Amino acid sequence: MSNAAPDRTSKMMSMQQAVAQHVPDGASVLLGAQLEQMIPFAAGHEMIRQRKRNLALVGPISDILFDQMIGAGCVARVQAAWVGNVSAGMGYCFRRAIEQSVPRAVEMVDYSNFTLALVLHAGALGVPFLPTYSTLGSDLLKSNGEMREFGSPFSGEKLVAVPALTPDVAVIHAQRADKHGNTHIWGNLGVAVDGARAAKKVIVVVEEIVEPEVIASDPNRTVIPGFLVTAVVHEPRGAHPSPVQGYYGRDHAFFHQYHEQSRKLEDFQKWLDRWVLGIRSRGEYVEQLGECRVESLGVREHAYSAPADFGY
Amino acid sequence: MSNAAPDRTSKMMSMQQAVAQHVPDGASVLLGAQLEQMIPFAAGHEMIRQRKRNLALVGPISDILFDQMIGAGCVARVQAAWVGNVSAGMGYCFRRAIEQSVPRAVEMVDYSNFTLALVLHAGALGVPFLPTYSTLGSDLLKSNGEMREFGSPFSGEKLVAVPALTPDVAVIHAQRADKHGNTHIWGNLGVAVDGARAAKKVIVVVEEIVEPEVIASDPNRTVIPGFLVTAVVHEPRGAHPSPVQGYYGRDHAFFHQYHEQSRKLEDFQKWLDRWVLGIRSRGEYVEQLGECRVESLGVREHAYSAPADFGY
Amino acid sequence: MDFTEGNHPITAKAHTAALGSPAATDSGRGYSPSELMVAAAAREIRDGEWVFVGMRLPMLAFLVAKRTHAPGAIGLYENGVIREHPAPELLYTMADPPNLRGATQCGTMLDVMSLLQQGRVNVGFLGAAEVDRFGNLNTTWGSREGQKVRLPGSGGACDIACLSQRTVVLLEHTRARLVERVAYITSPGNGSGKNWRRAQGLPARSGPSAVITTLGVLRFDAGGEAMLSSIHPDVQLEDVRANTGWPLRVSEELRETPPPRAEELSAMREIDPHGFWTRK
Amino acid sequence: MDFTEGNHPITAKAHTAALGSPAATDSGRGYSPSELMVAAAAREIRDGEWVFVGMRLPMLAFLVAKRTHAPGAIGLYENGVIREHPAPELLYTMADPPNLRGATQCGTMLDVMSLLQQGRVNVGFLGAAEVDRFGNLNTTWGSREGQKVRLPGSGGACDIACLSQRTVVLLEHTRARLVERVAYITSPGNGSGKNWRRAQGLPARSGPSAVITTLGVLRFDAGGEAMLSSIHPDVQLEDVRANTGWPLRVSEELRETPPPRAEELSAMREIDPHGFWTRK
Repeated sequence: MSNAAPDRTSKMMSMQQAVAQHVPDGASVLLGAQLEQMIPFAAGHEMIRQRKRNLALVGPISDILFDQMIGAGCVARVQAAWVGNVSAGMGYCFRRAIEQSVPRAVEMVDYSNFTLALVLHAGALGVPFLPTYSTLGSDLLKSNGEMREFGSPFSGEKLVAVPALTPDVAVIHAQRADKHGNTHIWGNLGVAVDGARAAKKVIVVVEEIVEPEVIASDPNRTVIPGFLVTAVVHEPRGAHPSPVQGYYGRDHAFFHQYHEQSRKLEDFQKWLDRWVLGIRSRGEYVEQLGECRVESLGVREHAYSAPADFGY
Repeated sequence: MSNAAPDRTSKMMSMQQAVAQHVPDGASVLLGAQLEQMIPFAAGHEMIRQRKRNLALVGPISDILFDQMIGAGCVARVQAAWVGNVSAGMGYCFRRAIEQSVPRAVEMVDYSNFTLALVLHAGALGVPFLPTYSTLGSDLLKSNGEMREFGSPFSGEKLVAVPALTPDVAVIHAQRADKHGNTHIWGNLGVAVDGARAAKKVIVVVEEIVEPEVIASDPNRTVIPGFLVTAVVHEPRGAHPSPVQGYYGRDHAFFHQYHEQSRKLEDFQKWLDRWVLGIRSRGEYVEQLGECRVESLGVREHAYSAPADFGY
Repeated sequence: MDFTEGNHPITAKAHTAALGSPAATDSGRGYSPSELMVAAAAREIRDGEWVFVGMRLPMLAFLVAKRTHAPGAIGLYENGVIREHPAPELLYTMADPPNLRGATQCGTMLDVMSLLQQGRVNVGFLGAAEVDRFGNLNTTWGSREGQKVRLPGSGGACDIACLSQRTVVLLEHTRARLVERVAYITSPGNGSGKNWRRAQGLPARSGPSAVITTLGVLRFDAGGEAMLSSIHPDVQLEDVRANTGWPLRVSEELRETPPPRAEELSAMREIDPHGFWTRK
Repeated sequence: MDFTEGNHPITAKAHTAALGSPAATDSGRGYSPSELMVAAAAREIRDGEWVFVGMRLPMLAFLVAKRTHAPGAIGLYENGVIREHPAPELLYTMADPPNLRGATQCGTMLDVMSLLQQGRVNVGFLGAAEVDRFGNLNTTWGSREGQKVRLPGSGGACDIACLSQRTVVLLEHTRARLVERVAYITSPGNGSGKNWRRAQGLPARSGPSAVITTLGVLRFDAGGEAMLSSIHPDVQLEDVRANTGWPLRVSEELRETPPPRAEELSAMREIDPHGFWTRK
C-alpha cells in the first residue's frame, strides 16, 4: 500500500486471475444479486473451470447459474430463496443434488427473498440481526435453522430475528466502472448494494471500463464505490444469457435450451462441456454463440437518462 | 378516486394550500432530511405564517429552520440529533425555549444522527424497532426515553433498540418532479428516502416541474415515487439560504446574519417580521433578497451527469 | 402434467396445468380456461391498489385490470421495479429490459419488500405446487411416487403470503395439488384455522383471499377454511369435489364464474397476441 | 470565548478558542496555534484510512493529510457524501455544492453510518464543549454562572465516539472545557476507566485516541485515563496543569509537539488562503 507506483490504484485483472486469487475453495460467494438481470455467468463459469470446491452459494434466486455450479460439483451449501430456471421451471441439477446427492450432497438453507435481503442488509449495517414479521408461521422459519423467533423489546410481540451474513466474496455484474472499481449500476438493484457492503471482498464484472470522470460525473449512480472493491474484471457479455440494461437483452431461448439439456445427467454433462469446460474464456463463449445470436440480443433503441446537473 | 377527470393524477398545489391541508396543528413533521442541502425553508415559513401550533419537529440537524419555527412558537416537541446553526454555532431560539420556555416550553428528545436515521428506517421497513450498537454507554440513551437497551436474541450481547417513527408529514425539497409527484433528487440524500417512506403523508417541494417522460427516463433517480406523494409544490428557491445542487449555492452570509439577528429576542422578532411574517409568499421573499443576491448564488458552471442507457 | 416443474415464487404456473389438458382447447366458448382464470384474477384487483404482480397469468391479469377497471393500480416487482404504466412488451421475467425502461421506480429488493412489510400492499399473486384446506401453500417439497421431490422454494412467496393484505393463488385443480394438509408450509395461509395467523404474530390485516383454479374460485370462511365460491362454466360440482383432496364445502351463494368480457379478452390478446401464456 | 456557542457534532469548534485569544496571532514562529493543531490532527490520519472528517479544523487536517503523507485516505461525511478526492473549494458545511460534485459517492446517511457500525472507519474527528479525564465528551448540556445552558446536541458525535476505531478530539484547553467529569456524556470515551467500554457493549476496537488542544496533545493510558503526551512549543507544563480540571498526569515520554512542516503549512494555506479557519 505504501508503494506509490503510478497504477497502484488500478484494480483491473482478468476473470481467471480474479477467481484464482479471490475465490478460494470453501468460500461463501454471493452471485445473482440483481435477480434476473446481470447474473455473473462468466464468473460462475470460471469457478467451474477452476474446479472450485465446497463453495457456499448465496443469492435470492439464481436463475440457472446456481444449478450449473451445483451440477458441476462446486457447491456444498446454498443459502437462497429459490433455485431453478425462472422462465422455464425446475433446476434439475439442484434436484439431483438434493434428492440423490448427485454429483454430491448439497445443504440447502431455505430463505425467502425478503429474509435473504435482510441477512445481507444486517451484514451491511453491521448489526448481528434484523427483525421482521416475514416467515412467521411458515415451515421455512422452522427448517431454516438460522432464523429465530423472539419478542420485541418494546411490546413483546413476536418477530423473527434474521442473522447477519457477510459473504467472503460478492460478485456483482454491472454496466460500467472505472479502473478503481467505482461502479455505476442502473435498473433493478436487487440485493447488490447491500451485498457489496456486507461482503469481505467484492469482484465487479463490467461491460465497459470508462474514465474516472464519467463515473464521478454522477456520484448517486455509483452504488458501489471503488474503495469497497477488490477486483474489477472487464468482461463484455459476461452476463449472457441474462440481460444487462442498455447493453443486451435476455436470451430466453438459451434458458429453455438449458432446461431441456439439463433434464438428464448425461445431457447436462454435454452442455457443461460445450459451454463451460470445453472453452477457455468468455471470449470463446461469445464466439460460440455466434455473431447472429449476439447481434439479435443487442440494443435496438437507446433510451438515455435525462442529465442531472451537479454544477454550482 | 373513481372520478376519471383528466387531471385527476396531478398533485400540484400552492405552498399555502399544501400546508393548510396537510399540516394540522399537533402534527409530527419531518424537515431538513438532506441535512445542509435542500432544507424546505419555504414550507417552514408557511407553517409559521399559518400560525401552526404544537408541531413535533423531526430531523437530524435542522440548520436554523427548527430554530426559527421554535422561536415563532409553532413547536411543542423536537426529535433531533442537533439543533443550531451549522456554520455559525448555537441556535438562540432553541436555547431560549429549552432554558427559559420562551416563547413556550419545548420538549427535546435527543437522538444521534445515526439513531435518528434508524427511527425513520424502521418506519420505512415496517418494523417496530431496529438494533444498533450506537449510543451504548451514552447519557443520550438514558435521557432520550424512547430507545432501550436489550440483549441480542442470538448471543445475548447488548444492543440498543431504536423505535420506529412514522411522521405525520414529511416535507422534502428536491430538484425536480412531475405533476404526479415522481421526484428526482441528486446529491447527498441524508434521510430523505426513508423519511418519505416512513411518513403518512409526503409534501414534495421542487425547483422545477418537468414532463413525466423526463422523470421516467431515469427510474433509479426517482428516489420518491409519485404514489407515495400527497402534494407537489412548485416553489423555486424554496430552500434558500440552503443550497440545491445544480440550482443554487448556499447563502453563507444569510446564516451568519441570522445568527447575529437572533441572539436577542427582540432582534429575532424583527428578523421574523422581515423574512416571514411581513411577506406573503416565497415569491416576495425572493424579491426581497434582491436580484443581485439571487444572481450571485446561481450556477456558474454546469456539470451534467453522464447518461445511462435504459434502452434494449 | 408434472407439478414438480418448479414455480417461480410469485408466478403462477397454473397455466401449465391447462396447457397440457384437454380443457386447454377453446371448446367453442370463445375463450380458453387460462383466459377465464386471468379474467377472474384481474377482478381481484381494485382500482388504485398496490399489487405484487408476479409473472405469467398474474402478470396478464394485472395488465387486463389496468386496461379495464383498475387504471390506477400499481405493480410491484420484488427485484426492485415498480410500475404504474405496464411494460409495452410481453415479459418472461420481471427483470426483462422492457420492464425497467420507463418504470416508476427502479430500486432494491428491500425498497419493495419494505412497502409490503408496512402493510401497504393490497394484493399479492402466488402460484403453488400444493394448497391446502386452510390456504397454506407449498413450493418447497413435493412428492412423486412416494419419493420426495425438491421444488425451487419460496422466492418471495412466503413474504407475500405473510405480509400482503390479500393473497390470491392460481393453480391447476387436481387432488395432488389441492390437499388436506400441505407437506410443508412455504407460505402461510390460515394455518390450522381461525385466529391461527394472529397467534403466529402475522399482521392483522393479511391472509389468503382467493384460490383461482382451473375449475372454480375458492374463498375463505370465518374459520379460515377454503370453500367453493364460484364454479367455472361447464364444470360440474362433482368434478370439483372429486379433484379436491378434502371434503370441499360449497358456499350457499355459489355462482358461476363470470366469463371474460370482450374488453378483457381483447386486452389479453393484445398483450399476448400469440397466446404464449394463455392459449398455446 | 463563550464555549456555549454550539458545535456542529463532527466539527471542532476548537479553532474559535484560538481565534479570540492572544495565542491566535502568529508570534514569530511562522504558524498560528490553529495551524499547529491542524498539523497535529493531520498526523492522526494514516494512509489509506477511512476518516469521518467533519468541518473546520478537522476538514483542513484531512486535506493536509491527503496532500502530504496520506494520499489514499478516504473522507466520509455523515450526510451521505464520500470523497477520495477532496472538494476543490473551502467548505462551510459538508453539503456545500463543491463537496457533492465529483464525489466518490453520494448516498444516504445510513450508507455512511453503516460503514461506521461495521467497524471499518478508522478515525473520526470530534469537537466538544467539554472533555473529561476519561475522554468522555459533552455537547448537550453546558453551564454558565450556575445556569444550565442547552448546547446543540450530539449530531453524529455520539455515533462516531461509539463506533469508530479511533476518535480524535480538538478543543480549546481551559479548565471549563477539560473537566474531571462531564455533566452529560453525549459521546462516550472511556467512561469511568478500564474495560468500561466493553462492559457497556461498545465494539472492542473503538474508543478515544487523542485530544488535541490549544496547549498540547493528550493520549490515553491502559486504564483509559487521559495523560499529556506532547506539549506545544512555548507552552509551559504548569500552564497546561493550571488549565486542566483534574490532576493531569504526564507521560514519561512527554515530548514537544512537532511544529507544522513547510509542506503542511503550504497545503493549509493553499486550501484556506485567507486563513478563514486558522488565522483570522
